[in-house]
Amino acid sequence: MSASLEKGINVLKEQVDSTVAAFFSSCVHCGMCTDACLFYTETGDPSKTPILKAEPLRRIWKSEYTLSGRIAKLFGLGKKVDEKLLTDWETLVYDSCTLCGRCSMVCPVGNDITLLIRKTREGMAAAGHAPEGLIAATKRSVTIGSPMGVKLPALQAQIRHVEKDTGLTIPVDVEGADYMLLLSSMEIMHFPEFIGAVAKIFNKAGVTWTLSSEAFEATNSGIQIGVSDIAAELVQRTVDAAEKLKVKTVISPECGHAYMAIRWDGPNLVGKSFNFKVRHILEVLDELRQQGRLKTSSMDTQKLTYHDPCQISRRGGVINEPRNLIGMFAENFVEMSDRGKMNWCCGAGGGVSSNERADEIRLKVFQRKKDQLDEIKPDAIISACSNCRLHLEEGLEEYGMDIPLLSLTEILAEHLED
Amino acid sequence: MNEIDFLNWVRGPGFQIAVIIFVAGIIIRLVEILMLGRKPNLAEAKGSAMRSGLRTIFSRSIPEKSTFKRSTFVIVTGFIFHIGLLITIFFFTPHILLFKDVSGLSWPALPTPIVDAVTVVTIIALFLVLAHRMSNTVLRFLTNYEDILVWLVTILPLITGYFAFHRVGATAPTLLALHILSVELLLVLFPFTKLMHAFTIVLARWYNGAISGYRGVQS
Amino acid sequence: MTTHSVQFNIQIGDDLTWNVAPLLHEVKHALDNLIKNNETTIIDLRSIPLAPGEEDKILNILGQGEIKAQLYALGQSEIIETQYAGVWIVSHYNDENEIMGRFIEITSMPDILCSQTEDMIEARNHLSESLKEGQNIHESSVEKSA
Amino acid sequence: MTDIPEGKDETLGDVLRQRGISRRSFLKFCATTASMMALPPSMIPTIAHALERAKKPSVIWLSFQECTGCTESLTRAHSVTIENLIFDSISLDYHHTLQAASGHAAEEARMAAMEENYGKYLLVVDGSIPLGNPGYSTIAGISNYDMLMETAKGAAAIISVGTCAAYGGIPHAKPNPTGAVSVGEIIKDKPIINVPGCPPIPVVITGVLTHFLTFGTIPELDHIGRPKVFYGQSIHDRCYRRTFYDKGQFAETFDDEGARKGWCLYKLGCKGPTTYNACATTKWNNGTSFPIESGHPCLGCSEPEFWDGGGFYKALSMPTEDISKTVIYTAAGAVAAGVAIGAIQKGRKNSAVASHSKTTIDDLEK
Repeated sequence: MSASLEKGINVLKEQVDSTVAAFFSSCVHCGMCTDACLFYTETGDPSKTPILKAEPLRRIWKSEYTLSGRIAKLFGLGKKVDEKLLTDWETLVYDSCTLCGRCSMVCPVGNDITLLIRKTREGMAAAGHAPEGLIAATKRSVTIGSPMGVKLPALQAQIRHVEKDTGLTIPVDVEGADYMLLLSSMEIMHFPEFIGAVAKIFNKAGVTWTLSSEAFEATNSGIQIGVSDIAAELVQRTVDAAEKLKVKTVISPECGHAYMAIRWDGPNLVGKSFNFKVRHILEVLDELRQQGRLKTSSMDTQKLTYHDPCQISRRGGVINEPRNLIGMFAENFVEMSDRGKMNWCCGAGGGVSSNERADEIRLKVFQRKKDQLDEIKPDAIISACSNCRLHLEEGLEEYGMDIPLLSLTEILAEHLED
Repeated sequence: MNEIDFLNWVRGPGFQIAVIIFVAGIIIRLVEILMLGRKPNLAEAKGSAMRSGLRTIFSRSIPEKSTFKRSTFVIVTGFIFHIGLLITIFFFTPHILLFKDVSGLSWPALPTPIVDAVTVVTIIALFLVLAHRMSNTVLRFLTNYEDILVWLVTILPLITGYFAFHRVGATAPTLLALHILSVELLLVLFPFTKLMHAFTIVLARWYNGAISGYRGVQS
Repeated sequence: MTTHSVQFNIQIGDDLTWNVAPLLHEVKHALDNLIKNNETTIIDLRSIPLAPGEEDKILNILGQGEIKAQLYALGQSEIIETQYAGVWIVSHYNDENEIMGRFIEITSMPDILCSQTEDMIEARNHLSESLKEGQNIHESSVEKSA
Repeated sequence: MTDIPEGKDETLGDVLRQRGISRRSFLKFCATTASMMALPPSMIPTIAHALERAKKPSVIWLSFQECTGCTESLTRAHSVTIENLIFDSISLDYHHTLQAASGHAAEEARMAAMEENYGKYLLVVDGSIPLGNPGYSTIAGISNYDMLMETAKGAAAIISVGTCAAYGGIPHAKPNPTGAVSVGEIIKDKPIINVPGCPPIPVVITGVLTHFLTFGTIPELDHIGRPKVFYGQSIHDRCYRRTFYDKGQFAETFDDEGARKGWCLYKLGCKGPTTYNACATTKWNNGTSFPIESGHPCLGCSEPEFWDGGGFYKALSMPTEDISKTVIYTAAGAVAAGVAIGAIQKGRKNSAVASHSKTTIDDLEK
């Protein structure tokens, strides 16, 4: 059944639960979420108000799940969800929101606005109102196995390079390993050093790990576009591979929404709890650190700061781990003014980077990050999400700033004692 | 209908009707929300949803520093008028008598001059809130008729109460009756407008805190 | 210190005196006005909300001066000059000795003390009639003067 | 009293002088009258001047559904008082309770007075008029309604004495079995002065008559027909316990410390804040005290419907109905209704979930 308004409306109806109802019932139009959204702070456009982005879902909730809305509907009153609304809202929901979750942290009545927008995307996508770029990426994810079209041979080629560079073996399809590492296409294509860094660290720590040739892709376009059916299909691939290899823990790589997809949404998408654990690479590394299995030998004297990827810190719960790890090698670590759970998004998360239509605004709102960086003027920026990393690099270039971007895993590997 | 008839009506049937709509409306809406239910979270928890949910119910009242800096006016005026409403509604002797009559519970009142002063401050704060709403681009964009209506029915009991206490502008029974009527208007509209946040805020904050807390983040 | 035969209200306490001082100030201003412009002021004590005991307080403060006159007309009336010359307390009672009205008059002489023209005319007529008839002239000496 | 053979054109001044009342007494009377009517003392000479020349009016007093409390209030004093003087000076041509005549003679007196003073007499009414059934209250076989209509026709003005005549009073209280109404609800084409109170303060009744005599007009009235001079301010505004209200010091019971200290009686149901009358300043029993001064909350007897105000001991801020019961029943009903509505809505969601058609990559475009 192809996308249609009816289908979208039905999906929106499916999205409403007690949280949605409680959130919409509580909004007082105070505007504080607006001040918390970089798409407003950097554009000054009030239509970017986070809670308004969930308007299609709100109308469905109001007309279907409230007595007053139901009565209004009987009299032909109340606002309807129609093609025009969805067309008007498409750019708000997909181009002007990275699902960063900052609004959900400031809302005085406690609305998880991000959740509402995320659910709105489900209806938008089902109604055929998803952006071209995201549709294409999703199609590649399902058909090829990766949003960027990376196939196994490409990975194998990169593995060979890494093995050559590091002299270490990259285990693939090793049954019974403790850890199964997922990778994002971006890491495979742009930052293959990451694979080498993990290999080096795990080797030092004596960890058994593996990649899966059947499910190496960590990213999940289904989450970004907002189609749970597809997201579930993609998660299922990882679950199957993990079960097949009988690993204890699946590791999400340095990618924000990949972590969200497999760690927090995954079991709920496939409808059952995993019989393996899911951890972010930073959680695994911090655990090794706690166990004393990681030792650094050199210190970094540069002025370093850490950019919290939204889905990993605020929406994911990995906030202290990166700081613990950075403490192992950084002498001159400075925090940005808003950090941890209150960080500002780079501007490219939530599928925005896959959506060419949003290129302009994504670079415009980068101004927020730039201002934050101008305050502390770091020598280098550490992050733990390759999407953030790519966009930060692009943004810094756009604004004529020359600050290198570092992967936390990679820089940690560099400082490990030999 | 003379003014005492009017007063007797608002104290009697009028109040009863308002309370029925208020109580029924609030309960139906809360049951309506809760019965929609929520799927259990199948992901392995990193923190306690319960503890975080409970904490957020309270902690969300205190804005985090950078948020305070960004939304200072909204937060300060919001605090003033909410606390003002709390004091004027719950700590004025005649109101406590009303609650005692309905619930049997009673608590000490604040001295009348203090409540009087708080009323003025609250009214001023509400006017500032409206002025800000009208002048700020974001808020003007966000504002709909309901927002104005809710503002009006919130400030009316304060203004009528102030006039009734100071007995200016009309005869005392009329002023008192208008005050009670304005409260009844508030009660009647309560379940069907954003005023409902006074009750659903507990749910919303709980859910937000629980969702975050489950992932190990205190929201 | 109290004035005699004045009915006092029950003294409850003296923490309610929010009208006493302003009233005394008013008396002072009235006295100024009497001296400068020869204008009389009458203050009706009933028109001012006073707590039990406050009226007594006012009367006590004003005290009793040199003159105390009693009037018998429709019950008793009592006209007292307070210790402040020109400030008079005029109290009217009915014949059950219940207070009917009490005034502070700031004047050189309360009107009600003066003989009234109508009464004087009546008195003269009455006297001349008595003289004409010639009766009782010898028994009683002339008691009323014109 | 029914027999006034001559002197219809006499002035009040003449009457007083005939009775040997000195000019000084008259001045005293005027001073206390001014005070009573809350007029400034500077008005005393004006009052004296006007009263001296005032013509004796004819007054007809009709009593309908009443308890005679108003007449009692007026005639309570058994010695010569200034009020009595005023009453002696007017010609009370007909008063059911006070007149010596009875039966036909009484009715004849009424008819005679009406005829003689047509268009000039004052009609005083106490008691309400039953409209439910004319037989509920009759005098000499004439229903109250008919008698009122007949007598009102030639009246210069009507004074409704007491809350019954002014606003329906106790007989009008729910469920109003006799269909009692006030004079004002029946008579629309005559000036009506309401002197409510249960009973009204006697000096207020005489004050109104005095005003009529002094100025030849009816006094300025408030929006419910009461003379402003007496009913212009509320009990609360003139109450000596007001400071306690303002400070928030209340007697909680009739025998607690607050009650002994004379604190505000608001919590004990005082209706002073919404009651307009002169009790707090004029006081009762020739200025002795008034209810609040003797420790009892004001009942609000000079206001319409005071008996239906939810109980004399219920504070004004309390609802008059049993709200706690309302809340319990409503809550129980609402939970049931909420569950039913919630179930319907949950069903709507379940059917949306059931009709979910899986979205595949081929479905992303229209």
